Amino acid sequence: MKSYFSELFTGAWSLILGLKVTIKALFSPIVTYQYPREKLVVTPNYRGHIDLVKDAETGAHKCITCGSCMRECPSDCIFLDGEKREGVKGKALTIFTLNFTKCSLCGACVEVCPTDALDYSNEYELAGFTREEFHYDLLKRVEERE
Amino acid sequence: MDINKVKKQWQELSTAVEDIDYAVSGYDYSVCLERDKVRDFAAMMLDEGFYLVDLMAVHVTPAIEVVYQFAHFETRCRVMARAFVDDQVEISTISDIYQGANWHERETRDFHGVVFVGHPYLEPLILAEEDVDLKPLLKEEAKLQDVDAVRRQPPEPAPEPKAKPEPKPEAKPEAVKSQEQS
Amino acid sequence: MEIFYSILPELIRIVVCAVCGAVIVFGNALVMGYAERKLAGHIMLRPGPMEVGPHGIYQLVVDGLKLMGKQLVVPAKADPLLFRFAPLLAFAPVFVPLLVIPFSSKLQGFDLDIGLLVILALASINLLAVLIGGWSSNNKYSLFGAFRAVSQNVAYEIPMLLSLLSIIFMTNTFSLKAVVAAQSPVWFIVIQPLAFLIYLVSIVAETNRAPFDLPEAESELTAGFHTEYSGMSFSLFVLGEYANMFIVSSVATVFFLGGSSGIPLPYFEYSGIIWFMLKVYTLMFFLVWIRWTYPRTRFDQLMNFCWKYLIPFALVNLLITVVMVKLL
Amino acid sequence: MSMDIEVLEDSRHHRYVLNMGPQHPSTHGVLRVLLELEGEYAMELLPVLGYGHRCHEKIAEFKPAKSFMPNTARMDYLGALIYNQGFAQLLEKAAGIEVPERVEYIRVMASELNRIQSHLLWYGAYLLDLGAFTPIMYAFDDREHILDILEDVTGSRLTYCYFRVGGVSKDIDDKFVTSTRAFIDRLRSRFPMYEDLVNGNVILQKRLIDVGELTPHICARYGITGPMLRGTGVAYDLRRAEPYSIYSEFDFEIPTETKGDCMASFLVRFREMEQSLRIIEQALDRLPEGPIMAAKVPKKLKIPAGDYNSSVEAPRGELSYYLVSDGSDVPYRLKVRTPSYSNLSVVPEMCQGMLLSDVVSAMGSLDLVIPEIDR
Repeated sequence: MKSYFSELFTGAWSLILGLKVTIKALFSPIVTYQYPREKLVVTPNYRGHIDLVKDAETGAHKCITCGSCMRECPSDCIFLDGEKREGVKGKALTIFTLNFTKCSLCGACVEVCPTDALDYSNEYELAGFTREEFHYDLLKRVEERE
Repeated sequence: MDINKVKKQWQELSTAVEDIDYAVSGYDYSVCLERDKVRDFAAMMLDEGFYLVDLMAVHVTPAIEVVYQFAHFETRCRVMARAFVDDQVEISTISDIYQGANWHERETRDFHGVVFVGHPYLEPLILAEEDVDLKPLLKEEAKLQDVDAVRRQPPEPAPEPKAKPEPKPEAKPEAVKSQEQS
Repeated sequence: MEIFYSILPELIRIVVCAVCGAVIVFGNALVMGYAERKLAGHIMLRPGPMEVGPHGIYQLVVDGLKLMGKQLVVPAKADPLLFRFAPLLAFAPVFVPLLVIPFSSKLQGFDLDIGLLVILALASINLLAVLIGGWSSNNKYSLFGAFRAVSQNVAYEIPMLLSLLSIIFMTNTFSLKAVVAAQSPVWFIVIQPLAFLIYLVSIVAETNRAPFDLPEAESELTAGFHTEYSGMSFSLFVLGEYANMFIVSSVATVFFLGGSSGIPLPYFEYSGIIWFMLKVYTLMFFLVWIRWTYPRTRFDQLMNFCWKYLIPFALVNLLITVVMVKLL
Repeated sequence: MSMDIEVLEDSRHHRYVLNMGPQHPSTHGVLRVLLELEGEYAMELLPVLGYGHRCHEKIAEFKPAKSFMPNTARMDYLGALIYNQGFAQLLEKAAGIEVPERVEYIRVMASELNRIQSHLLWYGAYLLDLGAFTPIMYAFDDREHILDILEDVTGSRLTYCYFRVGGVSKDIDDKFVTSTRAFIDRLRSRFPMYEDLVNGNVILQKRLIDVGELTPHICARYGITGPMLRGTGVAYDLRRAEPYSIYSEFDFEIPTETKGDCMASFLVRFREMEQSLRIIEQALDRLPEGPIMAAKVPKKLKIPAGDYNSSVEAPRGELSYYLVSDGSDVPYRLKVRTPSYSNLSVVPEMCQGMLLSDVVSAMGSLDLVIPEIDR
């Protein structure tokens, strides 16, 4: 009999405690952001898809077409090729594509690059209607960039 | 758990009991079993309070090797027990002793086609029903290795202590007929 | 013709009451739908609907339009007639109880002698609709929901009635107006706090809301009895639920919180209705508040709570009331 | 699948089969459970797996071992760093690479943050299973802080690929230290709120106490590890039992309960968050300076022939990688022993004769992550 009533009262008290928590929350400021209208600042360390780095001095990319990234990539999503050109040491980059649909963002390509020619972009709003939208031509992107 | 007592029991049941260096391999004992002793071994391990960590198969020649991994809740004692399947790719089940083996055996059946005799419900678990005969983890002829090739090689040049392995792994002269792709 | 003229005022009265009832039902659903989502949002530290209109106030209108535009899917093996009939049955009876509720001393459709009985009888029809809807869907989850709803509602009607009965013993009438009138010095919540608590718990179960929302328990039964319903037929169930919430809260207001009585507001003759609505919506806020606070109970625990706690307490309360009424 | 529903219903007339999943709100992903019900009592259960099978073990046999690192994060998306840790450790052991001390500290802190994050998500999702909608938002509010901290370091929010063989990919900075300290204080101050809202709640206690009781013997037979095992009173935590990394240097408790029911594993998980905070705090205090990459990590990581095992304590229990090498840089066989796989296999025995509602709460207490089961 005693436990019958004590259970009732402790139970009721625990329920009141719960109500206290939620009523406090009801009058607390909200913590969410209305996403497309308000945007959070994304950390500069965010690892988006890779991009070729634009050299501040020369205004060109730093890739020497060694192909390490292509070999290192576990998912075979990088393809690059170059050709021999007059006046350029080694090979000049002619094509550098990233198939982002297969990329797992592991960062192996960035780390293996001997000239630090690759870096992560900060883009995170990635949505598209076709797979082809995610086949990036990085060479074109670096040329178009400011 | 008295490890010496347990080891004695292992020796009775198995063909070889090997002490392994935990710092290098991550487990303590390796036990090689005849396939008809697997059930006795499992029953003995359950009596001693071991739990079944994992059950898997490795495709090597001469036959597929089934590896049972046990560990103990109270003391650090991680055991790998190995047994080869017979010509019919069969081995007896331990799923009535360790019920947790039930799904592991079904999975091994999926991936390697090992038939666990006496299993109550040996149907595809991870793979779809139509892939019964797929056996995806069986090696193709070119990649298949002999069982000795995947065993730990004795250090050849100088008998170094195993606890402090050479930090340069390439330096170790492993006479392995490796046919890996580059 | 003379007969016509003699019943004309009565006819007009019926039409006006029906229109008012419809306005209350739909208006209440809009208000509650919005309030519930907004309150739930703020309890969870998020803003709730924000996109359609300032602070999302048109959200419910948009939702209503969307639901109306949706296809009414009838599952292949469902009973098509009953499947379509169930939402109507859930929704139609909610108008009648509104006629007998005294919103203020003057605002009342009909002051029936059996006012309470009308409300209780018609409120129970909703249960039948849930059963028919769940059964005719030909879905095991729906069927579970329906079964749970029936046993839960039947069980919880007993403490609910017993708690109201103790008021009835004190007032000797089923007329809601008379019950309100009987609370002129003190509200019955002061005299009968236990009955009020029992009634409050029972109406949570009666309206199938969390923590007693077992008939629709989405984590167990996906959506319970309305798993297979889509579009307007689904929203009729929701409308019915909100209307039922309104009715049971009104009954609580009438029986325990003094109905429309309150301090008369200056310059406004019908201040009663404001007090009445304030009390009703306070109770409904409480229902929303507990819904977003507690986990769901288990079925046997729900029944145990009813039989082990609510009914004994209600009976004891009734007994004490009867003795006191006889003595005083 | 192979259990024919019609036949089953025919043969036992009074029973019928309820198909729960693969799309069911409380199976947390693509798990399917066939329940044979009598009334609302589940008399027999048959989990059906494999909807999310992605051939991870097969993939591992086709590329250099260290390229498998991103795959580990995809197995258990909630404990990605701990899966990273296990795999990195496996290769370091096998190739004999010494890891700098700072790396170990960073790994421990990141792993423990990851563990708290996983437990917080479980906490919210479990209460969602039990019908409480609000706690998940509070838990996510806290979890968001961890994700922000880890995003700043690792660059991703969920499927981290942060650890490398021999080190980590990026060093931590002062921002990490300050924001982690701030988070520790914040979460500590939130625990009483959780206690009030959830843990003490009578409805929750009634739902969890005496539901799905396990014993250490059942755990041994099924290979159940992690908080469920600790709920039965066995203080078995691989961070203590087989101290890997630098866990032996930290002072922390292994929370245990004795009853082995859902409430026990619930409380164990809840208290583990507190203990993880303690570990992080100690690691922050002692964080040494140093390199974040081992000095000599060969580019082509050849693994000496033999077999290697690496076991770590994942949020859900014991995670073991077993690698068989033939001496090349590509694993000959890699087997991943995932905790949820063994934990879920107890369901047919644990849930027998339970009410449907209890099946939901018992399965929720397993803290299932289906991709880790299907691999």
